[in-house]
Amino acid sequence: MNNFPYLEKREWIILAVAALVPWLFSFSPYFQGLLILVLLWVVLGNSWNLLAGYTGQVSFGHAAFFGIGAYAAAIPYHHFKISPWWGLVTGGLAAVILGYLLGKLVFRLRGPYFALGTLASGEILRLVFGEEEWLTNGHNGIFYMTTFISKIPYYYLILLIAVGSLVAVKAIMNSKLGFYFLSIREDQEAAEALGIDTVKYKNISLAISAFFAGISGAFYMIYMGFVDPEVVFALHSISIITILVGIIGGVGTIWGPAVGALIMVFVQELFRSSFFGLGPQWISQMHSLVFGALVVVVILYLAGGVVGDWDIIRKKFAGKVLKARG
Amino acid sequence: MSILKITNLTKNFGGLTAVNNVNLEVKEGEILGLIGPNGSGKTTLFNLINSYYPVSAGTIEFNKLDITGKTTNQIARLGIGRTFQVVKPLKRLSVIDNIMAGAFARENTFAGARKVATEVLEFCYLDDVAEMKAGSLPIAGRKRLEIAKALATRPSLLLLDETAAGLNPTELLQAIEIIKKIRGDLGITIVIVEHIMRVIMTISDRIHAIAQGATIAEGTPSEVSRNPAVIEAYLGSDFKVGDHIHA
Amino acid sequence: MLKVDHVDMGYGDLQVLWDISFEVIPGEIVVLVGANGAGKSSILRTISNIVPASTGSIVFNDLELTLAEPREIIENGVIHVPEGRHLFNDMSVEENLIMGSLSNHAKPYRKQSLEYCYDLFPRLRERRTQLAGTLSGGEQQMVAVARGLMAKPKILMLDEPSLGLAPILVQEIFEIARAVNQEGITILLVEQNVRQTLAFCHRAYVIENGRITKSGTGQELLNDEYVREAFLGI
Amino acid sequence: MTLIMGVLNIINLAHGQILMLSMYITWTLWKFFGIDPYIAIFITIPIVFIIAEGISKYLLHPLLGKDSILPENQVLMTVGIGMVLVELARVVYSSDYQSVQTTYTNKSWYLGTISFNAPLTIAFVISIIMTIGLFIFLTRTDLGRSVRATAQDKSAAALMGISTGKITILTYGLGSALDAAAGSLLLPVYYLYPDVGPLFTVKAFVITILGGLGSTVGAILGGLILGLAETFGATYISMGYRDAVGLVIFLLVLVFFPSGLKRFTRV
Repeated sequence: MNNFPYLEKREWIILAVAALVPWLFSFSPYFQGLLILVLLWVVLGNSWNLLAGYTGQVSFGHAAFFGIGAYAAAIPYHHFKISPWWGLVTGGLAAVILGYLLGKLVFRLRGPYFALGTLASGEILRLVFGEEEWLTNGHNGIFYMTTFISKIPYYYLILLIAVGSLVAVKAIMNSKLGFYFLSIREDQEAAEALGIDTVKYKNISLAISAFFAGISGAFYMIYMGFVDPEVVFALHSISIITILVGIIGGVGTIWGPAVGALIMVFVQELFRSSFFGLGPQWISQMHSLVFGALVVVVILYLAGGVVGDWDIIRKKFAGKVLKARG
Repeated sequence: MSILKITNLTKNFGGLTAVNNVNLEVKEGEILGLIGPNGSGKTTLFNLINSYYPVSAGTIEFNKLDITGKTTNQIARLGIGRTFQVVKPLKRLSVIDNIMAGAFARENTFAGARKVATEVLEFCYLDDVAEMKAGSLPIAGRKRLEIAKALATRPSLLLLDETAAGLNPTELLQAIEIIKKIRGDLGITIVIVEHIMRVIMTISDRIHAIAQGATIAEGTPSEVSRNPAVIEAYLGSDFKVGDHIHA
Repeated sequence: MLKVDHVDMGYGDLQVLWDISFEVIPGEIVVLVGANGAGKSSILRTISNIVPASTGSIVFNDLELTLAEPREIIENGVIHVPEGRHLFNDMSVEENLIMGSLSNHAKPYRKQSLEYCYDLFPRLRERRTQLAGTLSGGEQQMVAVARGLMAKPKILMLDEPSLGLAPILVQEIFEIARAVNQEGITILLVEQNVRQTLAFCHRAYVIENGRITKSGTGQELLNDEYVREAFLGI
Repeated sequence: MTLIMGVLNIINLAHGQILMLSMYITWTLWKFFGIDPYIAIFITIPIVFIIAEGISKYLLHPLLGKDSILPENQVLMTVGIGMVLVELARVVYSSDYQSVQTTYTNKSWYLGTISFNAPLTIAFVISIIMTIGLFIFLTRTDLGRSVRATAQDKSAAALMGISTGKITILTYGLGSALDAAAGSLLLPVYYLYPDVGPLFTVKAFVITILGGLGSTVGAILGGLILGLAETFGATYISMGYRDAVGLVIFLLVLVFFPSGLKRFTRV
């Protein structure tokens, strides 16, 4: 483990490229939109990865925090016309509070049962937010006229959040907190014997994780100008995809979620656009199918994800190149 | 002065009494050997001391403080370290990171924990495998790592559960040396469970023997090994089964 | 009948058994004694090929066990009663016994074997419908032994049947082992209860740290100073 | 479901998707070959059984020995499998709603003044028969006993000469085959579309946890309780909370009574 909690040179370069990219593609709001989507998934993936990848608590209900963040931005606006931009603060806080309450319940469960417990919690919230119309406007959702027409401000905002989450995770993982999270993941009993209050630190991990998921939810509201419980609390398109992003990229690695997010959006768009219009039309239906298949393959052959098992991948390719050369 | 005092300790699992009214006192600075045949409740006793299992009856005092009912992590932070019979390395972490995870019990900074870990690493002869993943250590290394992790929490009392099992003769000597150093150089009191009799008889100041969860003898190694109750517990009672079949 | 020849075995990088060689002759009771963790159970696990031997051979009546499927080993009458009983706790006593007779070799005799076991352990007949998990320790051990007998063993390997039992029950279990042996079933027993087992076995081997350090008849070892030392460290 | 979770100790998040798959198979048989859904059971079950055996053998079982950071690897795998199944269905059958119209779809019969929907009644009767069949299989045959033995103590089962690997793979197939039967039975009543699965996955979880893992009789009781609770929830709270009731019960049982109703039913 590196004892320098700040960004390395390589990471500064990536950041610089990321900062320039929207100008390079200023002609294409579509492409900018994709990049924003990637970064949104980076934040969610990071959030999930801290709790699941580093602390070993596999959440199947991350949409709960995403959704509560989105609604923390939307509800004050809906009722009192308070700007949703405050959601960037309140969204994170609301998610932390929700995390604290849920933690009391689901941390009694271990392993797969924890996964099921979080899944059920997320689903219950989705139903509640759909039903309680007086508060949430139910399934009609809440609209908001977005502040900027250009996508560039949103891009920088989400870039900032994504980098913030990356730096935060990196700093945490090089501190006492990080060591404690990893100890809990590896062996809760051993961790207890080392003087680690596993309940307390699991809650801290959940709180930080929820915080970033909540902020990303609030960002979603500001950027899209619309929330609907079926979208922001979605089991499949939020909770599950978050997990898959983490798995493909590499569970328990700093850059895993970022790489996973990139791959996920890339694959989906590649197929959705029928290879940017070059392929046959029918292929556009297969974007999720291909992604699902990718997940199956990764779990089967690359348990550490693309980042975690990078060495294996590199060796395989190197081997092939050598063979090709004879 | 006694550092650990166990009074009338009992543990029931359903109908089974695993620990039955045990009284035990550990003096500061001594090495106390805890012996008993397989399944006699030694590990259960450890698990009660560090609150892995809730106590059914009785009290445990550490440095005059009643620790019965405290949580495992509280007890660890009070200064009772322990190792596990089935070692529990943090597998995907490097050896030094394993030890650091323990060191953070008393240190808050990365540098501080690193320093403690480096010292412990040398103390337990693990410095040449510091960057190795704990899961890929050979058994002797894993047993030493188990001690190292516990030492890093800077305990004043160390509970060692079968740290010598599965070691070859050379490794065994090294393990004995480390245990002696822990008491000699660091002044840490030790309670040790061990099945290899030669180890425990040479290393302990006093021996406490239990069978079927209850105390059967206590005293110096030579006293205990001559005790008829101990001999019966270890070698079984005298020949009673039917008639002789050799004749 | 059973010949273990220069067997080494390990779990991953941890070598547990070193150069183990011994033999069991038909009709014998042979005991492997040794302290906890010495590798006695591992020897039995290697014989039933639950863990593979890394080198050496184990031959039972011409069958090379290190190359045989666990199922094949059972079909040939090599039956292992594990340490800690390992009953199917949510099944009745009778179902547990039936589970012992799954092999083609034992299945046709299922009814007969059941009767035989119930005669041997009348207490189990009374509790045939009770869930195994609710029995007392001694009764559970009886079920474990009976389940082994249901497989029509030629050689029955018992792993620490006395574990955690009160002395009176230990004696009962040993009596039964002897009765079974007198019916012509060879017995390979793993025990740390040295005195009692040495007294009633034919031959014994002392296991220390994964190696055989001593062998002889029960009587010889019973009077041996070395054995006392190994167990008490005097 | 209860079978898979009890024996394999994995959470099968593809359960609803396999149900969806079997509904499509049944639907195809009805649409193109004119086979009645209830008769199609006999074709659907073997097909799904074979598919599930394949999934289990080549996708789930290999994960057992693998070292991975997350122990929930198999669960995550079922998520991936479920996703592939849904998308395959979408590609092949499109997202449109399908349904089967049989002569008896809207038939009802009366007991006094209470009306009973005919297809549901048939489904109920067949499920009861199948559950009894399963019960007999598990308690009276060697193979069934081996399945239970494997669930209770894998290492002891291996000592009995049971090939626990084969049994685990078989169990997944068996659980899925029952799932397939349910799919065929439900087809005359439910609309069919690729995303129908998760609804059933969730229900199956609730029932399984409620009944106690690995408990077949518990599952029936669990199903009854869920049905009643949902109806009461819908009547007394609001229609929209129908599904939430199940989930809340699920969470509470999971947290406070992890053994479910198994204590009372034994098998």
